[in-house]
Amino acid sequence: VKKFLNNPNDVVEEMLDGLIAAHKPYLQPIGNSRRALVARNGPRPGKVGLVIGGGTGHEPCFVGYVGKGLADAVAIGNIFSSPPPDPIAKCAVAASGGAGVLFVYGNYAGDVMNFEMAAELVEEQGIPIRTVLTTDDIVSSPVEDKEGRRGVAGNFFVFKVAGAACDRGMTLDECEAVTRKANDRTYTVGVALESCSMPQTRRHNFEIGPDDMELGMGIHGEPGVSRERIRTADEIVDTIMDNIFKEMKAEPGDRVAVLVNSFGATPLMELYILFRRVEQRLSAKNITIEANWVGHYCTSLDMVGASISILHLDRQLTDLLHHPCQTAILSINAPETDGAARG
Amino acid sequence: VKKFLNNPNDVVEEMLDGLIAAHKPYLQPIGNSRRALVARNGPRPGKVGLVIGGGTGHEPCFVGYVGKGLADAVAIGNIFSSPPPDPIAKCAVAASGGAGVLFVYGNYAGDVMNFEMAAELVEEQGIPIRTVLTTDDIVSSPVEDKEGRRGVAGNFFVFKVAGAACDRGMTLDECEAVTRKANDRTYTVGVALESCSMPQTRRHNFEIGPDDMELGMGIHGEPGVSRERIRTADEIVDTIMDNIFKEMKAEPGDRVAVLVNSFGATPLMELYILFRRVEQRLSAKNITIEANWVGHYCTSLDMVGASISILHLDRQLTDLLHHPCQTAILSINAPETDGAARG
Amino acid sequence: MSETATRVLARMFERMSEVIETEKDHLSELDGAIGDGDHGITMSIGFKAVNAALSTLDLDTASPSDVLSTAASGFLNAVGASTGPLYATGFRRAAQALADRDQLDLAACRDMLGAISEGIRDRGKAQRGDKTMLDVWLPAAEAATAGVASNLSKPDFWKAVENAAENGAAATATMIATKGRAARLRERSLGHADPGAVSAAALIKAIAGASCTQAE
Amino acid sequence: MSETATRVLARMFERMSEVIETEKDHLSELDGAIGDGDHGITMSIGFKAVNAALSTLDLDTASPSDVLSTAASGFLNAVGASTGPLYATGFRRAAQALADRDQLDLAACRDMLGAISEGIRDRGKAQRGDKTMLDVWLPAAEAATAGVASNLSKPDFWKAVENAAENGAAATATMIATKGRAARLRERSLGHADPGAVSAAALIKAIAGASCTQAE
Ligand SMILES: Nc1ncnc2c1ncn2[C@@H]1O[C@H](COP(=O)(O)OP(=O)(O)O)[C@@H](O)[C@H]1O
Ligand SMILES: Nc1ncnc2c1ncn2[C@@H]1O[C@H](COP(=O)(O)OP(=O)(O)O)[C@@H](O)[C@H]1O
Ligand SMILES: [Mg+2]
Ligand SMILES: [Mg+2]
Ligand SMILES: [Mg+2]
Ligand SMILES: [Mg+2]
Repeated sequence: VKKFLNNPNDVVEEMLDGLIAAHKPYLQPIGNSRRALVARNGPRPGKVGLVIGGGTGHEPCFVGYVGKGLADAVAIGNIFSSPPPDPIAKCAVAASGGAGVLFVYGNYAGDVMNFEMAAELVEEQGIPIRTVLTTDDIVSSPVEDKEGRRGVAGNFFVFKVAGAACDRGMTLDECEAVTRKANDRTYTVGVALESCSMPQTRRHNFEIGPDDMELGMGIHGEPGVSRERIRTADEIVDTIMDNIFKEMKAEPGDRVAVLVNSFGATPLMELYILFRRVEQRLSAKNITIEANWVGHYCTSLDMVGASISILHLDRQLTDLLHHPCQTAILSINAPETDGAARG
Repeated sequence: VKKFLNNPNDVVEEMLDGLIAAHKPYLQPIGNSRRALVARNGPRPGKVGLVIGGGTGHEPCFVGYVGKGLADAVAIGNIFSSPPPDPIAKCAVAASGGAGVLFVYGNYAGDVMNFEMAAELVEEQGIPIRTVLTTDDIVSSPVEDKEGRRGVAGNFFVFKVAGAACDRGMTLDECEAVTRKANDRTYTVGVALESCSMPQTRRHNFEIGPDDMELGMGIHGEPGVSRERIRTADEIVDTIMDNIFKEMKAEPGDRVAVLVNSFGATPLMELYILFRRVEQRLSAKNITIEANWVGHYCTSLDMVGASISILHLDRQLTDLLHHPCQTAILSINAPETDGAARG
Repeated sequence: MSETATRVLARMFERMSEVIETEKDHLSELDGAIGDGDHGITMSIGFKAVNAALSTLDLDTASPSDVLSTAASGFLNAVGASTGPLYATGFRRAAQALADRDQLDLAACRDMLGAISEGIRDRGKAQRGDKTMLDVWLPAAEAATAGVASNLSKPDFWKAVENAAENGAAATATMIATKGRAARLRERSLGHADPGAVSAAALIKAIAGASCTQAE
Repeated sequence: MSETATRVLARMFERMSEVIETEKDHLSELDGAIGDGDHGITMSIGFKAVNAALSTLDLDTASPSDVLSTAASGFLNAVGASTGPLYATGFRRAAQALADRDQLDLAACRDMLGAISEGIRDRGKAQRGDKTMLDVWLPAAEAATAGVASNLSKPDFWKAVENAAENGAAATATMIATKGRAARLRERSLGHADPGAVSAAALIKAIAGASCTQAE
């Protein structure tokens, strides 16, 4: 697998050079740590701070979601690796406005251990920390073990709601509660056609046969839940939506937000074909799409594949979804922007 | 090559289903033609209309650039094929506000013939048409044959400037002149690591050897200008920037806009590594980056590769670059937005 | 009773579509080497659309000219691309050339081939040797003119036209493209036959076939 | 003169880094099959960082405990991931266990192995049979305890510890993962050895090697 690379061991540092330069209007390093970035217009006194983070290789996750109205700081790990406690703790301190700090990140053993260690360090400094683990990958564990599920692209919705709640000046308790609700009502299923390859190995992490696809694929190139024969786009979406409908208790007239996300190498043309069917399936149930995003929002290096995430809205979530935000990747109802770079 | 597809022959129609549904807030079909879309807040009396268009397979080009402050209408062809005259003519009529219509599209034999036939049809109806062909691919022809060059991802800047000029209420003459200037000052070079594959064939259009890359790659999967051994990211950017510096007469203190664009399958991580070096090369010459975009802006299906475009700004171009716009893909200084979908 | 010229032309377009279906993958492959890989797909969509449009014509009342102008719009509206304007202009010019004619004799065929090639030339502003479909249509039209002048029999006439077309297509492999996408490849286009030229030769073969099997 | 315990431990970490470099690709491949393919890379970054941190220590004045706690922070800050907190906690616990000790006799080694495995267990909350590195560290620590109790010679002691580690690593192939990324694969993780267990066995081999070649 060919890639644009210099020394593969420098890939994260070099990416951060480029990214920090490109997104200067939105974020800046905390002190001299490039693994902990803070929003330029994020933290402010009295506001709950929102800290997100995780490994790299998911761009624009997580850095793309840092800015006014969204996350206040992001901790950045190596490729597919949780950041260590130190940058997470730096983020928490930088994000703190005296009203506590909310951690939102995907439910992975590594992230949990590192964020917990960071939380211990920061709480010793008198900053209260709450944590919401994202667990939107509904095929990664049966419903009885909902808390054991992975967090994948549906992160996007959970971050958005959390960021809006914090920006509205809600209390730490309220922020935690509504973020937890957003996570509970977010449903994602992913499908990979080809696995990704790490810059260091430039080989596929594992092989998916020429006529096969991997259902329930994780966003770290880890194998999915089942290997199946590849089917048509409509059949794939039907499988995904059937899985989602099994859990989402949506009534006719309900509203949802939709994210059709590329895992990296799948182009927009195919995402639109998937979205077409998602829209058909929802409207057949008389469910309205309040807002949608189609593109590259949470990737796995150069993986070929896509995921579909649905956020089942209620009045409060709808309201928070439309709350203004302005980051390198996401700009919603942004009242004033600087007009410069967006990535 | 595996893809999310139903019947490959329906791929454009199905994509349009998805795309029109996803981007409802920004655009709508003209009459019952889905190959001619008009911006919801675009055309208005007294304003020069801006019509863009081309083949599909370049998503988010060209539909992503239709909306308030940018293009008024877009004509959509088959994959890598110019649209026929009929939808182009429909776009021109829909975009017309009585002040004339500007066509801006890439310099390809097919597009030229179809847009010219459309222009003839529409001029018969008393709508004056001016045309600016984009020719930013500087390696596609020597400088003596500048007009013979292809238009590639640098389209992005030319569209942006043209859309702003039209939205400012400039005359058809003025709009044409400044758009031409933007094109003259836009420089793009692309590099492909792997060729793309059509939905109908699902084979690479041609093979690039395992240790090779294609310099000067076109955005239709057509071969580039030379086959070379693959080099490091920095060396590749250096080759590209050296080519650009040869033509761009920038002085220390000048300002530019930068676009680092994925051809489809190359992920953001690698684009940031490329951007890092672009920024280094520019700042070594004391050239300031006024604004930058890093992502998927003009693709070639699932091609692995990237292009770098530089717009050499002057006062007028800087001003027009920052003029507000609001489309499915690009939102700059947008004063009011509807908060719904962006793609 | 002799088959009407209108029906011969309609059958001709059917044959053209058939031969394109057969050659489709090969044409896309040729276009992949020096173009954007869609030529077979574009031609296939185009000629299917032509036949769809023709199927709505009443062949009992339509003139030969009607067939050609219907084909022109059908092709153009379905494909755009480079080939759309080129063939649409060619077929439209042929419709004009056959206006008032209801016989498809060899002189009419000569005029039709001449009109198509002129239409393509005028629209695309290419010349012989530019490595395009014109390197097939021009020599084919010339062979038709020569064939009528020297009173060739129908089979010999078409043999000469087909030969000229095939030689023209083969010759494109030795040319450096100066028009169309392949022009940017410069010397790298050498050694590859031009896809538009190869499809043109196939179309001419289909035209010859349809005309030769004309019931008289 | 006998090599100080501090120097033995520093050399032990050098050896650990070496063995990880050798096994790096293999470990990533194992992780590719049931995890995210980065285990070799993570361990390599981690142990290089440990040795970089240790190179700033003055080994003449540092205690064995200092070596272990320096290794803990160096590892953690460089990698994060799952292994960062696990090994950092293990090494930190070992640093506590070796506080006030300046001899690395077999009892000290037993305590070190025991502390590492308890640290990993406490941090990761996994149990034996969960198909993790713990399936190597726990039996290795037990073998060390048994070895000291039955007064094994140094070579026999380390042979027993290494064997326990290797058997533990091999046994993970027959387990269904319930912790870490592989847990989501459920039955599909069967037949694949756990990468963290395989690297743990390699690390224990390096520890044994460093300890056995200790000059006395
Ligand atoms: N100006 C022109 N005049 C005549 N033929 C041309 C011209 N430009 C291109 N062609 C023909 O068109 C063919 C390519 O057709 P096609 O692949 O269908 O269109 P596109 O280039 O738009 O993808 C070329 O092989 C060449 O024969
Ligand atoms: N809770 C846990 N307790 C003990 N070991 C664990 C636990 N979770 C994961 N591991 C170990 O970590 C290894 C994976 O390490 P690595 O690939 O470096 O981290 P990551 O899973 O973050 O990519 C697994 O093979 C397993 O042995
Ligand atoms: Mg990992
Ligand atoms: Mg084409
Ligand atoms: Mg073509
Ligand atoms: Mg791993």
